[in-house]
Amino acid sequence: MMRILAFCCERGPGEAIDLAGEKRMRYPADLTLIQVPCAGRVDVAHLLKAFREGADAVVLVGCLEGNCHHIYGNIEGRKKVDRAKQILDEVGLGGQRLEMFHVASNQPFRIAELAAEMASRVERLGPNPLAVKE
Amino acid sequence: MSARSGLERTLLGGKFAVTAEIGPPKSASAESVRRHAHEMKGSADAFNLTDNQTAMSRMSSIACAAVLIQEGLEPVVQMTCRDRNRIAMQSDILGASALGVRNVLCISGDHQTFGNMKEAKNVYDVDSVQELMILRKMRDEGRLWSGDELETAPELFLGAAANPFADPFEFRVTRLAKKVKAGADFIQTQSIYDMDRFERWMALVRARGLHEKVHILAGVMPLKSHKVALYMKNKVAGMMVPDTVVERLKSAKDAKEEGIRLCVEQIEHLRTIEGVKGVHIMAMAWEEKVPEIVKRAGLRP
Amino acid sequence: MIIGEQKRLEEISGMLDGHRGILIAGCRSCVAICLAGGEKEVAVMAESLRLISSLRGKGWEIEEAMVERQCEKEWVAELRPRIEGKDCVLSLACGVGAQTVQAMYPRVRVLPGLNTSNMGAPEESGIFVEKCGGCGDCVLHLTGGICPIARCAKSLLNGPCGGSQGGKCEVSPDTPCAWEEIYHSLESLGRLDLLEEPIPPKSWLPARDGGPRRIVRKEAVLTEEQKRLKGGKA
Amino acid sequence: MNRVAIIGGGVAGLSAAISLERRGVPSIIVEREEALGGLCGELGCKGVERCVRCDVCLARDMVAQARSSPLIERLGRAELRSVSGQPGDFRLAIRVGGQGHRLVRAAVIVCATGGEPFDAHLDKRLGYDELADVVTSLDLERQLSAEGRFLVPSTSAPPKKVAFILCVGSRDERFNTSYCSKACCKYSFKLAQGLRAIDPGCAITIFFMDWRLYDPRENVRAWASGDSGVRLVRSRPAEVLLGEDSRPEVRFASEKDAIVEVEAFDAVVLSVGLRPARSAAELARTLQVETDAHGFLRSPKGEPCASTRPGVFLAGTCRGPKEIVECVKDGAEAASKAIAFMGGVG
Amino acid sequence: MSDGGIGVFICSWGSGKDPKLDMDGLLSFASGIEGVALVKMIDRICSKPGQKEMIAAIKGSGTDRFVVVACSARTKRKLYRHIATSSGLHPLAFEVASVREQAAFVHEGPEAQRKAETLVRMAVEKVRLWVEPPFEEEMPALRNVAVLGDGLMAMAVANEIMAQGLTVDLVMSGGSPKGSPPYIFSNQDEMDRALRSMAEASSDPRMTTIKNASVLDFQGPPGDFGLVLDVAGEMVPLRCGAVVLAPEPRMELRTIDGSPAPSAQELIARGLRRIVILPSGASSGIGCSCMTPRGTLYALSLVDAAPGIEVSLMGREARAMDWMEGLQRLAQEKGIRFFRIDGEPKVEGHAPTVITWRDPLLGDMRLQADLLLLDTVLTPEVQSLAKAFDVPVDEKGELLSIDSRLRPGETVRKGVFAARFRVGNMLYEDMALEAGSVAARALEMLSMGTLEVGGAVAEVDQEKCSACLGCLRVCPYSAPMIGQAGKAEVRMELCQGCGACVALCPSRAIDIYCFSDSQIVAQSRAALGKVR
Repeated sequence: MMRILAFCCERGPGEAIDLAGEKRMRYPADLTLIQVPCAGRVDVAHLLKAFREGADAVVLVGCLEGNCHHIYGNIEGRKKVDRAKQILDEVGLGGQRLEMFHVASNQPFRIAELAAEMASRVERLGPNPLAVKE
Repeated sequence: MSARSGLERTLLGGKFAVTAEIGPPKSASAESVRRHAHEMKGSADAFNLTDNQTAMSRMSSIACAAVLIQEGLEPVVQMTCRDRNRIAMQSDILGASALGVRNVLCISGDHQTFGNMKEAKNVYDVDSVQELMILRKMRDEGRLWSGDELETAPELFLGAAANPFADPFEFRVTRLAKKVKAGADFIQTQSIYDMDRFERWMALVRARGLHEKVHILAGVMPLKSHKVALYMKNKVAGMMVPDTVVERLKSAKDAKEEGIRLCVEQIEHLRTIEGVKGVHIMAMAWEEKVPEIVKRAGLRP
Repeated sequence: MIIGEQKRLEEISGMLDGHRGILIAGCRSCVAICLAGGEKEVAVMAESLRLISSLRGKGWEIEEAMVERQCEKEWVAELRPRIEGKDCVLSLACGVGAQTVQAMYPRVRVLPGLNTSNMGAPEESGIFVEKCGGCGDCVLHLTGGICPIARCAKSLLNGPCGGSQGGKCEVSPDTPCAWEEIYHSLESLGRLDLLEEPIPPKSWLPARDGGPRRIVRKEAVLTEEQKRLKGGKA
Repeated sequence: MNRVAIIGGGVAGLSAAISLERRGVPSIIVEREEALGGLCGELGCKGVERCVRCDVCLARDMVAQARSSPLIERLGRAELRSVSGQPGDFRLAIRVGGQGHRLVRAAVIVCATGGEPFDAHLDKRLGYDELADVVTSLDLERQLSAEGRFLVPSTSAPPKKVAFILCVGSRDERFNTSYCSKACCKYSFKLAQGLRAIDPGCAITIFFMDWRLYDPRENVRAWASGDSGVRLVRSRPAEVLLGEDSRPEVRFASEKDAIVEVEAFDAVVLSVGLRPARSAAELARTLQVETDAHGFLRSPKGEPCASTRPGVFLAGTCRGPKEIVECVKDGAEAASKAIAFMGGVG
Repeated sequence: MSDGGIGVFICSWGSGKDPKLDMDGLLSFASGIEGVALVKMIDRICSKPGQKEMIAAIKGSGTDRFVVVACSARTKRKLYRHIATSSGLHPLAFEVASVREQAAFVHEGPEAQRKAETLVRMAVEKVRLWVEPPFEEEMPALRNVAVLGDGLMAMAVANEIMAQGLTVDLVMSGGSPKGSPPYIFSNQDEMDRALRSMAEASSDPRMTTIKNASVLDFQGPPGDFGLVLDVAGEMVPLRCGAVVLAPEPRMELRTIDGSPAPSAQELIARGLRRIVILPSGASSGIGCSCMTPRGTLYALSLVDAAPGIEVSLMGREARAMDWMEGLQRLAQEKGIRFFRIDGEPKVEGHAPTVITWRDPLLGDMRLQADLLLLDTVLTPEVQSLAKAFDVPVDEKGELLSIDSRLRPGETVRKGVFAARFRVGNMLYEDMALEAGSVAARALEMLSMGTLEVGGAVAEVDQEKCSACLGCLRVCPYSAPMIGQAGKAEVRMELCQGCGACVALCPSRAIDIYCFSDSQIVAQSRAALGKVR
């Protein structure tokens, strides 16, 4: 069973998740969503700690750029993801396991898309080596 | 291995080498250098030319070397890390070897606060060990430190300094080993007065077999008077002058004569120490006495 | 921390000639700690300059002001009401502070009251010693945690030089020889092996020699769009 | 009972309800469809990573706010049958889905029933009936809303060449729509940006008469000149026919030398304008308000959102075609006027 | 941490209809979690009886926080706050596990059940670390609004606010504004009526007008702002609950050398017959913007007054609104000619002025004019307003309020609202609508008399703060400031809880209530099955 952790802004993407539920849009259960006030709330430490806790892939879901309910939280989030990717590459886990997606409140299909995209990446990259060791 | 310089040929031949020191003048004319050259010709295998000693501007070591070559003597160019960065260092070496210089002594150089222009900016881009690495690369690989190829590589007989009297004593031999690893071919030590300490140092050197990897020349300096001895003891860092030496000069009637006799005695003793391949006579501002010392010490036929 | 010391009064009063409205601006961070530019030092400087002014009839009107950290634009901006009407500011902050004030108030002459010296630490009360040369490429792991670049007069990497004696540097008796300390530190760490291998020439590119340095932490830089959206003073 | 009855749960109605709720005034939304959001709720987001500011997601955000507020009662599948009482104490008879009638008392009525997109079938020459690959902007929006991408209906492959034809059913005497529908310049520009963002390989040609973008920051010319995949042709196409390779062909007078050109596209999008809702006339009678020459409910000159009858206010496209953001403003203004009518702050 | 233990309430409808979740399974799963003191299944929590049952259960159990396992949190958040307060708990002392939307509806059988359990576990772990945030209800909201602006827009905003029973301070930067309002009136009497309403308003007792004033200082929380105005050198304090910025451009038909457009009689008197009107758009020099009805109306007035006059209008787009569509045909019937230009026309000479340009269809064109009139825009001075109120300005010189997800009229600064003007194509009705909706935003904030402040906001631990000013620079709302102690403080009334400062703070001195670092980490561990 894959483990994909998503930090999800509760304004735009949070709405899209509920809409996906209302419209019965199936997505793999490996994706677990944690709601945060804004994509800018998540810092690099949270993203890296998730991998140490055994996540195979981590996703930060923010609103579209220019459409952030907190003015530019999503741009802040993008910067943290870029920094974390750099570290993951240096560490050897691979920055591919971390990605930022932009989802507007009326794009429920994007949740399934991002889940599928990350699931395919995990298949390609294999499970998180830390998780395997335990 | 063919000798790259006269000095090296002497050392390889097993003969007890002698090097002396000529202080470049504070003058634009080479007249005093030529005079010293004539006086000391034949009394030593090679002659060191200090590089702005005690951080005081004097004629450049390489220029004096050229003059010595014209006079038929073999120079040892001294190059400090205080005044040039690696770029200037390598270009000077290329120039010097073009002029016929084969011996180079790599030293860190005295800090500019010792000299007469304390407010100058020093360089210290590299230190003496790193200088050896750079010059060896130029000689052995024919490349600049950057890796660029040289049309003609310089032939160099690389020397380094060693000071058995500086602290920490037990590290000094390791530092010598480091210089050998970095490419030193011969060593000229600080002037020796405390013979026991030098012998203990040589014992450690022999213990690590360094005396076979590098030619060690023991440094001596004749003292004109007990005041000079006291100056050396107290003002010059890294110099040890036992009280007995000061006492001896003080009580002597003719201090200068006593200084020369002491120096000769030291040389004769140094010749008996295993691993000492030669002697380096530093008669700064007393160059004219070098032939006499060499003769009285029986170093020259 | 950044260590500085006050210029001599003579030099300062020389600089102040021809000025009337003078504001002495101190700083509450590094220079306060090294007793050069804190609030007390500003008061002492103010009193001394007022003495000079009355004794020599300079007619200076001297006011005192403090900045939390004089190298931050936000705090230097708070000086604006105090600077109105002054024709010069004597900054008792480090060089960075003086330059920040000058950049924010281009029409008021800013004079350096301190000679900013180095990055170091208090050895004991009142003695501040240089510890770091800011060379941009730290080698402490090779030297038992003692920086040869800053604390060896010749910044040797394969020291000590021939002049180190009695544990002191040839340059001055009260300057310990860094390499002597390095040797003893590595000795107690049991890592004298680190001194065996000659360290190759160091790259001075990241140091001051490579030109003025600029450090960028991308994840804290506001993009153009963010600046436009945020507006205001920041 | 200072409650406000809001007819229509589109963006304007929701905006009015939310504005009232923030000022402590309860409201009830009477919505004909099952879900709230109205026409704007059916549209799709056109951004991929960057928001193109089409404001469609405003509807989604407002639906969420309205559903989470206890002060806003929502009646789905409900239709207004009749209105009695007088301004300040209206009684609305509402038929709710299957459970028959319900009587609602309200001090004020805000009508936000919205308009209707122009039925492209009416304009025979543009081939909306026969050609599968000629779609209206609404069809395109629904595909974007459902899957976030657009596929050519006949081949269900991503299009490589798309044409937009503006002012379909607007500024057109033949259909008594001589007015400008205001919104289609903006939403066509956004749709074009959306398609370019989704697939940079898809070239876009826009046939237009005048660019009437009301937000000064929307500069379509700058965008077009900066994007090689976009071509603006100032010409109103005469007709769209079926080409030999069964792709729609647009016949238009080219700008340069005014001769008729024919160009084939993978898909043609008709930017339909806005018309008064079919039920507008009947609604006007029910609410006893007047309509304007084109059939929209009329606001007296200089008093936006007021209607010709006190106590009844209008918001959104029911009183004339407008962009989404303007509908949001309409909602807020109608709520303000409603509260003013009910005697100051709620 | 929770001393009274955590209550877990499972709503029977949370399971969703077709792919049923085993709610009893969830019940037993929840009761097995350490720290959970009470587990209860309730039938339809959102129903009246459901709520009563839950409130009673909370009061009875002494738990001080609870988890609701039900449908989407978004639609029921206010309901759960109401339940929390009625049970004597803090309004935010709960967490919701949306098992219906995020498990039952989107996953298949066993996977849905496992996801539901994970969601419950995450909610419990998060609420376990919940800390009571500061929640001051009673921030005052003064029922007075300061409106800044000289023209019609500011007056219209003032009227709307007064119509709602609040008082207004109208702050005008100048005396009487130059040029004419930029809006397009359908006819003369509409313009007169607008100017008349301006005159009436200024005499209204609920409004005080302050002329020649500029803003020196702007402090205080939303709902209780303190302004300091510089009125002709004198410092005037002003207190208000909200600020509306309504700068207004002025439009003017001018000749090239800047003098205002002459009247019809003057034209005849000076024998100027061929008139060309070019909307220059730019406030100075020759530009080429859109043909607005303003030019058409002026041309019609000239032709009506002096039939001999020949008027041509040039511009890039034919801009017309609603009723104005027919205006152009009317103008053409009266002999007024319209030329569409792409790009800049070339203008040389004086009386006659020769205008040359390239027409996409007709090729190179030349037009001689006795008089060229430029429809120029005098954009208002916006920079000083933006600086004073810390509000961004966009390239068009308008106070930015639309770019991000702010509602029309709102700006980044809470309590500061901005009316947006559209140069050259704003009908008077559009302006009235803009004014009304901006006023509505201000009223929404002030009309409740008090402002809800606090909740999931950031707070600084003064000990750990190293005063690096990072939070000041990253916060879009400029909520953090440097207090007396030289340390950062977050002004609770401005903080919107986005957390950008928390993610940046190098000293980890700031944390946010209800989304603290430890809570996020606890949720991640629970989500990844790392919690026993």
